[in-house]
Amino acid sequence: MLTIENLEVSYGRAQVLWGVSLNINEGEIIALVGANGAGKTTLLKTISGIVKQRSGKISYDGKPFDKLSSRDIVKMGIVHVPEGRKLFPEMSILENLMMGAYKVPKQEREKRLDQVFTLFPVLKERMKQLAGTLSGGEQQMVALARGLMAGPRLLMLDEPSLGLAPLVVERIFEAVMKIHQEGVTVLLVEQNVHEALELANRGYVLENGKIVLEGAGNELLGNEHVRCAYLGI
Amino acid sequence: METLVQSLVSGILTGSLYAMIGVGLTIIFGVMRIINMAHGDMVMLGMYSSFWALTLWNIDPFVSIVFWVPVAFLIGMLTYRFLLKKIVPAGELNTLLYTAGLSLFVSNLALLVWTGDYRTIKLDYAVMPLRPFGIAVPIPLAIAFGMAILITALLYWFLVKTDTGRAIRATSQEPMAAALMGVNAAQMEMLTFGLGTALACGAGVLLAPSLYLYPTVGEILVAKCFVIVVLGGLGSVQGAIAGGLLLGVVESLGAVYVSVPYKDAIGFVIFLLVLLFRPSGLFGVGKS
Amino acid sequence: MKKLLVLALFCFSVLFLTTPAMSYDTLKIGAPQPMTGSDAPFGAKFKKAYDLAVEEINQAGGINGVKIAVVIEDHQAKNPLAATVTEKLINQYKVLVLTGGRASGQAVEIASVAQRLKTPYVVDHPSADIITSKGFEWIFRNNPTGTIYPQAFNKFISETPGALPKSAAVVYDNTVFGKSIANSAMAFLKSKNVKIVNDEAYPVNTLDFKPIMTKVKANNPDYLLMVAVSTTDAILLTRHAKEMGVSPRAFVGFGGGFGVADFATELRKLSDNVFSSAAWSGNPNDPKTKAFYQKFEKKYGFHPKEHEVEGYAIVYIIADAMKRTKFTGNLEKDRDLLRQSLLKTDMTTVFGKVKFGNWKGPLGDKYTNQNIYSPDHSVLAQWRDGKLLNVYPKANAEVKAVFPDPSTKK
Amino acid sequence: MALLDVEGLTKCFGGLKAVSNLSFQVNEGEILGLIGPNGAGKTTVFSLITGFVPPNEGKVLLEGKDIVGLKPYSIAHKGVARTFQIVKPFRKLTVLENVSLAAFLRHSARKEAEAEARRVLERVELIDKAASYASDLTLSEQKRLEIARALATNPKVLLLDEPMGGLNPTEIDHASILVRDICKSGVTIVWVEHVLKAIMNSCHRVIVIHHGEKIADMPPEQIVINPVVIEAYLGKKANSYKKGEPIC
Amino acid sequence: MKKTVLIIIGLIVLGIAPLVVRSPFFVHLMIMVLMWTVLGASWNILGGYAGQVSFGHATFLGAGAYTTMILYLSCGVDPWYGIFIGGIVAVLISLPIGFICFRLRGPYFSLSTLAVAEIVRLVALNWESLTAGPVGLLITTLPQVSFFGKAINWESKVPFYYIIAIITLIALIITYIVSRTRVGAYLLALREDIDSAESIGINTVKARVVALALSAFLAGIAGGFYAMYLRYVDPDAVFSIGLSVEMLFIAVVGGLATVGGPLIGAIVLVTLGESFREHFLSGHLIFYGFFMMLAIRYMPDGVWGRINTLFKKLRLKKDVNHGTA
Repeated sequence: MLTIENLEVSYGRAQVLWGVSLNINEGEIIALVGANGAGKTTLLKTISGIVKQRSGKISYDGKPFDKLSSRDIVKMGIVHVPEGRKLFPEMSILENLMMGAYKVPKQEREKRLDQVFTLFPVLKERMKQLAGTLSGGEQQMVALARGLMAGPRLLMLDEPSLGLAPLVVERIFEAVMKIHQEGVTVLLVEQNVHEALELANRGYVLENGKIVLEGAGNELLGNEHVRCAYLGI
Repeated sequence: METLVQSLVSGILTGSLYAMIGVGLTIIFGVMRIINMAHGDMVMLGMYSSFWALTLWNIDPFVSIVFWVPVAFLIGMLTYRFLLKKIVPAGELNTLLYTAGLSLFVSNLALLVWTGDYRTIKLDYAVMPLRPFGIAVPIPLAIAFGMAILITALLYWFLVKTDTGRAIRATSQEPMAAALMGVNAAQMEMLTFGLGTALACGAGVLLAPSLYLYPTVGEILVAKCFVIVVLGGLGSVQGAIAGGLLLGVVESLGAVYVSVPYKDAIGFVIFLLVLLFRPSGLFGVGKS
Repeated sequence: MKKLLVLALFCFSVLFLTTPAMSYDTLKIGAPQPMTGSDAPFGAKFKKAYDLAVEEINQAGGINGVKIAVVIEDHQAKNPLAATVTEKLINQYKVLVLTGGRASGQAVEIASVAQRLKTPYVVDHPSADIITSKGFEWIFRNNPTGTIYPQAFNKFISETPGALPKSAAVVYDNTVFGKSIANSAMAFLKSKNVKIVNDEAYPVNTLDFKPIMTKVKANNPDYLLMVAVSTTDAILLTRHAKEMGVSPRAFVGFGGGFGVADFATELRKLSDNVFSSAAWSGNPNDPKTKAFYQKFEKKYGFHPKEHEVEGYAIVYIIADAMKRTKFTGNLEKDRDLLRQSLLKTDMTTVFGKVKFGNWKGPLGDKYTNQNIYSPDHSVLAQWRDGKLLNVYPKANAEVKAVFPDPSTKK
Repeated sequence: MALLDVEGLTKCFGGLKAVSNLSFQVNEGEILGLIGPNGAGKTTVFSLITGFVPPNEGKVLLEGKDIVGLKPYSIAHKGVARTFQIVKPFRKLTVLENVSLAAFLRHSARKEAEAEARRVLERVELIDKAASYASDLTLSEQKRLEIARALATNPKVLLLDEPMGGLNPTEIDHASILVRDICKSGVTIVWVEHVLKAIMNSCHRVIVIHHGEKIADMPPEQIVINPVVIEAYLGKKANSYKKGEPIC
Repeated sequence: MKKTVLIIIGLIVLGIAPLVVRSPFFVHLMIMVLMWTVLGASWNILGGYAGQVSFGHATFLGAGAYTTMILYLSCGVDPWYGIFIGGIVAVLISLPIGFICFRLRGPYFSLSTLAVAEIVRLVALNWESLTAGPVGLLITTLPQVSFFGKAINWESKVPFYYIIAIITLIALIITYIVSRTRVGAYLLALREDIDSAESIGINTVKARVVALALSAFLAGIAGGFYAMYLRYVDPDAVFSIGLSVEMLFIAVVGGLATVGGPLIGAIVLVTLGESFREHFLSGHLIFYGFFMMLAIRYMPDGVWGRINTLFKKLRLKKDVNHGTA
């Protein structure tokens, strides 16, 4: 579904990604793990068109899309839920969700909203509340829901568990599983390596801007290198 | 008592127009982080548009506003596209200085073209004010008040209810996320600058029959604008509306009960106090 | 970068090249005026008036055969620039004499420079008392000072039975002009034991007088005195006073704004019965004035007002002094000779009689070379159906004053 | 007596406890590693020690004297220097100017300050770039500039906030050597890092914080087999999953 | 080496200029250029070096001008002490202003200086017992001062020229010292990044106050000179926002945070002003506005900064050529 070949990205003079290649098949959950500053967020930003690559090729369903703007990329169904949630704090939950469906034709929005509300019933109850007043876990739910409103085929989640209590993290991952069961392909960037890899079909390990390892989730979990990358011996 | 009510009424009437100007400035700041020193000159252009429509084509200002607002909207978008777009990323201080230059340019161009003559607008139906309950309400200001409320309400509706309006607010609150939702930030910025300019010009058109106009009138107005938006919290639309009304009332009451010569100083003192002790504005949600 | 250097060089060369050579082919009068900035319309008015007078004088043979010319320099209503252009006129253009200035701040600066550089400066319009009350012997003034403006009004209330106000509200702009007039009027009223219920100085460019008038209304004054340096302030003051329902026995305006045609065309019936106590109010029946009005309207297509009259008159006053001067060709000497001639001026212009002398003003200022007839020029007039008619002093009266104001009967 | 003694440090942002009752000691001459997952509060600890953020509770003793409440600049005077995770060079100044500025703290004459700056630049191998603008450096060079600037204040304690973030492995090795070298020259170092490999190879002792609390304080070789640490890093099920198996 | 020669030549030119240029008008223009240079330099210390863009610098000029005037008129204090005291009063006034405005950063600081300046102007306009209000203060004669036994002729421009030339030199030297020493370096650090500056031991509050005080002192002295040279001050002339904007314009066009920038800016402002006025009569302010926009868009370092970079490039080129040859 999504293929990345030899991607190189730099901010000014500092190169962040060095020849990254990966591919995602329809219906998979892919975990992308790696230490802070390894380039995970940059990779997502490049896919969603916020950052332009210096070289390399990204193609979606076999079609290259390096010339496309982030608007068209959203329209094609690649949706990026950013790190730190980045909700619109002075808008209500409903408005946040409507923003998620910005590129979706009006007639389809109601249907989407219903779907999202069945997945997160709690949001329906509080849809008039300002997003800035929600707790961290609730905000993450809204962020996920907002992402879903765009009708993604590929949902990219950047650190959805960041700064959340363990119990809440579990609920978030449950939600991710549910979303996946609805038929959405998921690219998950996580620090919470264990949960992420357990959930994932496959995983990639990114280190200093390079993919150093890839494999099935369980396989990676047992891999010594993963521990090395994280505990650094 | 009558004096108090009278000054409140005058204050609110003028304040509604201040609010309209302030809303324009505040949305521009919210989306682009531009402190637009040329905003007052947009009001000035609006006043002249109003004047010329009446003088040359005999169109009443309260009619001509219908086409001046869209024209101003277009001009605003073009200004953004050709003059400001490249300078916005250079940071708040550079844009501040740049728009100060723009202001100098526009007001002096107006001086050259229209001369510095003070002009006033004569409306046949507006010689004497209405006097409900013994309170004087000047007709042009009353009409302007109504239209300002209508336009501000329309804008509010636009920002809250439409996709594009939401996108503008989203961009001002969280530009990165808005881009991820598929919002074209550059387009929103252009649109916002257009809207801000249209509001300023519109307010100018409405103000013209009540005040007099000359090319550097913007200098006085822009200072008031800053007081208004800082009172309300930079970037907040509701805040600017409240700030505008508040400034109108404070000026009116201040002139009556405190001191005429220091009338303008009162506004500035409040401005400083708010900046120091409640930088998010009196009505701001309070992002730290 | 190169372009910039070239530009800079160009600027310098322009400065040096345009230095005019001294000659008496023409007798030059320098006039610093605001030609740009918000005061620019006034500069334009004076320029037209000067041009007309110069044209007439030159057609009539000039000054003993030598043509005169007025050299205008723009001071943008900025004081340091006023000093700069005065220096330029005196040192570069080698003018014999100066006039103009427009606003008091710049005029003081011009006077200060002229006094130092020993060049006569004949003031045509600026009214700050300070200009002729500092003992500057090189400075002359034809027009009245600010404190003289209320003279006709003062006479009217003290001489007409029952006209003395019980109380008065005074609203004036916070400039030299407004302040001088208001202080002078208030000093006189206080001397007559009239209570001043409002003493309100408003900042120039006040866009909204309604709050002030609300305050005034609460005190219910017997007279409302308004001072405005600009026409628009005069119009807005009157409009807002009437809108707010201030109802004194008389509305009295001071300053040029209350005496121009725009005042009536803008205010229509709101202007009715408003008094204008002005430094000068042309008598349209005077043949000289009439001729000037016609000539001016023919040339420029609009009716001249106070400023044009002042500008036109001043050129004639200077020309008269020049005619009486035997120039030697030595600039410094000639300037002093011209000053001597100006001291002996005794003539009548469209503005009225003029003779410079040293005397004491209404607030005790010691004037030097101030037109001794200026208090006589002061006229009280009243608006009737869009026309401004003289009502006081009786000698100049065209009609009888309508008083108290019928529109505000309580 | 420990050189730097942190006692019961607590800081709340809104309702969230970013640092909670944290105590640790830094001994003279050691390299102390400070690790923990994202958002654990490591940078906040640095900001609390250096006075950028006031703590709600707790003490920071430098050579026995409490420095809580002092402004950042006077803490710098007392000999605590820090670097920033997101580099903050003076962009429009040259590298030499950047470092001389810091050297002015101990040398009032420009010449001396510049000489000192050159010495420091020599040490961090940036001397070739002395005349370049800071904004023209690569990330790795900017990180080194950050260290150089802190070093030029001639500190007793140097707080390094992720000096390796975004560097490639060769650069990391290089930087590790530099850090050890600085330590050898007599500067005590507290080091926040995500690249654990570097920490493990260089630190004498490592403190792990999670949700603002200290969960471990031990030598690096013990850290990597500590179940609490592994849980914090790899997720809570990691231990049960791989129980009994050695790592690496 | 070359620099010293250039500076000496500059000083000689500055010294003999009024003797060579006979026209008093040109001497007057040079005086104006130098006065604006001091004002630009004053603004530059705070706005250029320390990066605190002020819209209210006229406050300090006005304070200096009024102090000198009032001291002379009511206490008979010799203006040449008055000018100095004017500078000190400006510093005293700057302290509470700094206390208020320095709590704010970036554009908020700028807006607050604008507000403070307006308040000060209104106070000066209405505090009649002190300032004579809108009427303003005028002096007609300056006191007798002898210089090496000879009475100075105040009606000539030359003594004023030398006074302002000395003040300008002081301003430029202060700027130079600021740019070369710890203080200046600290100000630059402040402009670039306040956190970093604090972290390397810079007391940023103190540094900003020092910058403001220096800046106010220079503006105050220039104000004192203004009062004595032009002999008339009124609130709208010396406290106007327009004046503050002109100072800013000089510094921005000349080059922020450069020693010579304000001189270039002042030359540009005064000569462009003069020639535009001559050739276009009206509308030259349009060019100012336009020039300001161009400067910020294309020459953010100003004319002087641009020249500097060009020279640097040239030198680099030379070095490169030298290296390969």
